[in-house]
Amino acid sequence: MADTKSGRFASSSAAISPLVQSPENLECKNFQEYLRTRQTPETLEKLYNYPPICLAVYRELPEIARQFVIRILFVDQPVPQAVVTSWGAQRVAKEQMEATSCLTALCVWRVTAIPGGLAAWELSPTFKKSVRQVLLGGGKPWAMTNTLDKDSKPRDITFLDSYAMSRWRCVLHYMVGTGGRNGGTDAEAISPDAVRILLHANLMKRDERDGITITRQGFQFLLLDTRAQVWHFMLQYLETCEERGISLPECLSMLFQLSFSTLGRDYSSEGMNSQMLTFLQHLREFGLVFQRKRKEGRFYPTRLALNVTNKDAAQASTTADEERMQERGYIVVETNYRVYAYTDSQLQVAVLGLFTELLYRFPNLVVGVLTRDSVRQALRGGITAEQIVSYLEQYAHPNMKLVESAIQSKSCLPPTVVDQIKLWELERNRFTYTEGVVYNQFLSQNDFVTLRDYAQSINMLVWQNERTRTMVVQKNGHDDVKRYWKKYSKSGG
Amino acid sequence: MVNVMKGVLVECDPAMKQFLLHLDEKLALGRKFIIQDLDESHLFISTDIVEVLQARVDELMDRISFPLHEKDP
Amino acid sequence: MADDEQDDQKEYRWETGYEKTWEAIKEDDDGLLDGAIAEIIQKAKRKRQADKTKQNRLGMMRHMFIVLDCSESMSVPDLKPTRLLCTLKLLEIFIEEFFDQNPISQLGIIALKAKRAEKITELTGTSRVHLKALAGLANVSLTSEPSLQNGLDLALKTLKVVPSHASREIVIIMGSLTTCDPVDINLTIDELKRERIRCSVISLSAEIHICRYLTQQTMGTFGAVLDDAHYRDQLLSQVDPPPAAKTQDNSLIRMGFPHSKNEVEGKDAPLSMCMCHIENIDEPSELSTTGHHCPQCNSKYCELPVECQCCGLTLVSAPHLARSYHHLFPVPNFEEMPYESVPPAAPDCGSLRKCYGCIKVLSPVTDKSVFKCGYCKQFFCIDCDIFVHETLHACVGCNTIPGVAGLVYQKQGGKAASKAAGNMQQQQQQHQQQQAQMQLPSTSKQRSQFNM
Amino acid sequence: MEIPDVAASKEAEASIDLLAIVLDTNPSQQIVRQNPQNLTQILEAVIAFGNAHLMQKAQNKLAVLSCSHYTTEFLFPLPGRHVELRQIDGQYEAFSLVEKTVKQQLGSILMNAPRLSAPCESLLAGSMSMALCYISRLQRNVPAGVKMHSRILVLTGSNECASQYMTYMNVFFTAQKLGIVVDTCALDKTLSLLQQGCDITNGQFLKVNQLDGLLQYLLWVFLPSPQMRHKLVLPPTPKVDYRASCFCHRELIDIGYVCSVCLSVFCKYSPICTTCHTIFKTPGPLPVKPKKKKKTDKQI
Repeated sequence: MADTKSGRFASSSAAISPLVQSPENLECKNFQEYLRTRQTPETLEKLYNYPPICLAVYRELPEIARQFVIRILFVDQPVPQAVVTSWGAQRVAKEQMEATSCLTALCVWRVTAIPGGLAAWELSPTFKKSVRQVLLGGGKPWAMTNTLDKDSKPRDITFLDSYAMSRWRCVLHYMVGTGGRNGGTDAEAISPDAVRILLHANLMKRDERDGITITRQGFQFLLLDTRAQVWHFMLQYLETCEERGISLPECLSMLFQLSFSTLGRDYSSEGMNSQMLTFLQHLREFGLVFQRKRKEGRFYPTRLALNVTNKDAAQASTTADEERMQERGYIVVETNYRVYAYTDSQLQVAVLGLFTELLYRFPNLVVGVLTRDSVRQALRGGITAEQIVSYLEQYAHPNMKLVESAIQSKSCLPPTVVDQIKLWELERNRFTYTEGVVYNQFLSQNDFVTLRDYAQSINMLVWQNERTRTMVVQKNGHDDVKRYWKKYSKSGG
Repeated sequence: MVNVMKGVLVECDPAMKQFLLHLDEKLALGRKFIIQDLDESHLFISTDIVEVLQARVDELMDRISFPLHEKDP
Repeated sequence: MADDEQDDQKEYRWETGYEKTWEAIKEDDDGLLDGAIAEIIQKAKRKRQADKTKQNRLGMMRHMFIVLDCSESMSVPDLKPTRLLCTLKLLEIFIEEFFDQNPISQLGIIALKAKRAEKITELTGTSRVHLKALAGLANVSLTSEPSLQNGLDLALKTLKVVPSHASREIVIIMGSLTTCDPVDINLTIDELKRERIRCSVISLSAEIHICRYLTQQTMGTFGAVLDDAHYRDQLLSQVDPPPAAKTQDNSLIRMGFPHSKNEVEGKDAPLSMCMCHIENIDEPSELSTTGHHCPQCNSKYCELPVECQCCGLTLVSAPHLARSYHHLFPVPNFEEMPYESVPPAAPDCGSLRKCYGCIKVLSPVTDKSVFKCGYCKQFFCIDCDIFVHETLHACVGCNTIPGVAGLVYQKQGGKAASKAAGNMQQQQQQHQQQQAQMQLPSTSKQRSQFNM
Repeated sequence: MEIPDVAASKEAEASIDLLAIVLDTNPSQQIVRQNPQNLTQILEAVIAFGNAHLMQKAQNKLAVLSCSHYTTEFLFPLPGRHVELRQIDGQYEAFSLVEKTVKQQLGSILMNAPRLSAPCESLLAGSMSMALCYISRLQRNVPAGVKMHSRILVLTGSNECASQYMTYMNVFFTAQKLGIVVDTCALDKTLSLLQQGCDITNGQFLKVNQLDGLLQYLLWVFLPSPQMRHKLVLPPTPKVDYRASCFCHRELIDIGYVCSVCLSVFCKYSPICTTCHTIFKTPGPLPVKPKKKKKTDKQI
């Protein structure tokens, strides 16, 4: 929109009125970002001693990186970098660069020099040993797999699913504040540990008047799909577990091992140290693991635990009961913006209430309508149009999927509704305000150019126009520019 | 000497900018608030007018958007 | 005209008995509906499968003209979105399928526009040209009436010179109820009959007597379309080669098998331009080393099968011929058997009943009936049965159990089959240089080493 | 060009890759008769390769078929067979399940193999058709919105059984139609038919000369899924000779005569087709083709 010569550079904005300041949102990190930001090379090295973690890290790598790793997995001496770059085709050099940098960032491989003085890649020994173990065997068995006798009362998968969802929904209910009070079916309140994690993740905040209430990020958290919620929640848990004295690598390795287990099989918890047992109890409370009695030496991982790593598998899994677990789609959105939700769960009604105006409430049906005000109210609450649409798509009723497939539209919602929600969002921020200072009426062209280049170098320049010799600099960058200008005008004369 | 002024840079599509110019001319917000007109999608306005302006624009938005469905009784 | 009524079988829907369709859907014993519905689906699949009776002599080389009515009646929206657009969509599928099933045949398109006939594409063997022409037809102006006779004459003029061994066909897609012809159309029909050109008509509206008469005279098929699914079936039924007319004389066709002999010397082939793109302006041919060279005049073509423009020789590759063999040796229909007749597998792997092809665990509810191949005595589920007969054209059991394999081809293919098989034997010898001698690992010692 | 790549790679992450390995376990193969240990070595490499494929993505699927001289059977997965599995070492549970089932099943196949009286060919085309049936079933039951890419890898050291030429061709055309890639790893003999198959379905053909590097060959050439093979530098596909050979003298010909009824190929003109006994009209002067734009209508 800006004409060619002038353009906006720095985008960050710091301003006085909240309107001007963009609300910070819930940011979910995937496993790779988590490793890069949270872990230092030393801790990564410690993590790679555990085969389950290495397998999870391997599966998170980009496609080309996986090929490189598996190719040099069985090669003992370092491989010259020139050879590795020759493996990738020319036109995907950029993607190959990303893969190489990702591998270095995660310390999966490192640079060494081979006798000829050539730079070469070498897999980190612990990573290589662990991955070989995972693939071909050898080394000691994983923590929880000692032999177990037949379970007297075996649990089938449907029971595990319903157990897992009821526990998890109980956490969500607590967030929405509807769980405990009206004594719904899953009335047990959640343990203080869980509350502490919610506070730590600032999904909820504690203030004197009405106790613990949900924050803006809390709302956005509710709109995520179950898998993303569990993952984000567990990341927050891992951060708090250091203070509780539970060693992070063991926790992470246990979590990933659960996600690689087979559903419906029982595993033994003997031989686990006390920290791990407390971790197991927490998992039991969140619904990732099922244990009949606290002291029992046997537990069953649930689908929530399995979905921790294979996030794509969650959608791609072919089992029909996967659908049942995530409460079969229950929302029907019609072209007249009416929303019919076949549900009776407090939680889903509360979530729907965030962005629709609820009209009628029947025993098994809730009717709401998407109006401009209801959606704007959600947008003001920091929820983006994209989140609303993805929530409606994710829980869309199966018949919605059948009908829509005829016109092969990307989403199974009526396109008019999707576009309207996005328009309402665009309508809100037709303006972007940036607090700044304008400089104009420069005496000479090169005065303008030097000052502009300086402002750009410290990337405080927000907008400039060569022809009218006008430029705008951010407020907090103003005094550096002024100081530079004084120095420049004194020396330049 | 270089002229320096503090304020808020507003970036918007040209149509909206015309609306702001119109508000400025008609003194609809009580006084002139545009410090400088930079280009057809940027304006430099005084800082304190931001809330009033946003409210006025929201009100415009409400006026031009019709209710998509009549709420039955 | 009165004589036509007798040989009309009961074809009009309103004449057939009053079908009580609601009775077809009965709840099966434990009140489940899906069991009954699965049964209905199976019956439909079976019926389509049984129609494919075994033909023995087929006209492999086919020259077909599609005569497309572009009159005003084609803008009627009873077929969504309009008749013409629906037809173009289905024609795209038809052309792909036609060239897939009959690689060495040729197709041309004629449009009946405002009382005149216009040839949209010449008789060519590659589908790309037709698909582009169809895209162009989408926005043709649909006015006034079609002239059936002009269309037939135009097609007749081209098909007359086609060599007699190839089967000649015209498929007419008729949208309007009327046709205005300059002269008496019966003259054209008689000439078509004399030339043994097979005409089939697909009418999008009602049945038109002249079309019915035309198809009867030239042994073609006539079909009035009910909805687009039915329309698609009618169109795709034209894909299978028609039984060759007895009087159609057959002859040896001279064909070239392009072979990149220059690679043999190891150095790169000379840069050359390909003939097929030489004239068309929008895709000019580029200099390249790869391509198929005509053995007779060495002109280069990028795609096969094609007719060499310089020497008129049809260029084709071995797989193209092999692709049509399955019309000659269709897989014999499997025998429908009840679920219980499948022998359960060995007890150590759960004594389950499995389909031999896709090892799907058969359950009494969904796989009510299973299918047994007459020769290899193996059992298949319904999906594998359809897959084998419609796409794979080879029975899995007969091709994996050694003794049986030879049996199938010998039995119904007669000498032709074993000859074709024997010939392929030699073709392999050509490719392999060394002829390894085989000894017999008969001692039990050797076998004992194999187990892990 | 950036956005489609990102979308493509993201959606490629969510797709399922199915690999079906057809392993030729025919004891009368030259390579096995020479030294039976080779079969064990090949089996180890195939199991490691299958597990490496499963390791790439959580939702990848694997199938292993054994094509021996008297039967073709699935080695993995075995529905119904309950394998009691306790983790004995660091290997991931699913991988040791694959290893154990494949070895147990192959052991039982080789144990009750009937005595080999004469050397008989392995019916590879039949095994590939069985793999196709299995793949088409899985492709039918893929949940909506999820894409599945599948490929077949054939490992064999024996000659191609020429009597199955028709089945080979049908298998290749079906694979091409369903978008299934056929890869071939020739351990000993040159396999021209399978080479044509790889060319038709644009798969990889590789002839392995030393057997001990087999796993490394497999990981380098056959592990990347067909969608990402354009991103890696892989051995170029050799030029495939598609010429037909005539029925009467069995040698490859450039120009031949094809009977219009049964499409059998002859190198010289003969009045009767030896296959379907149809009598041909003697080739009188063929009617002249209408004058095309620049085409000379020279016709013998």
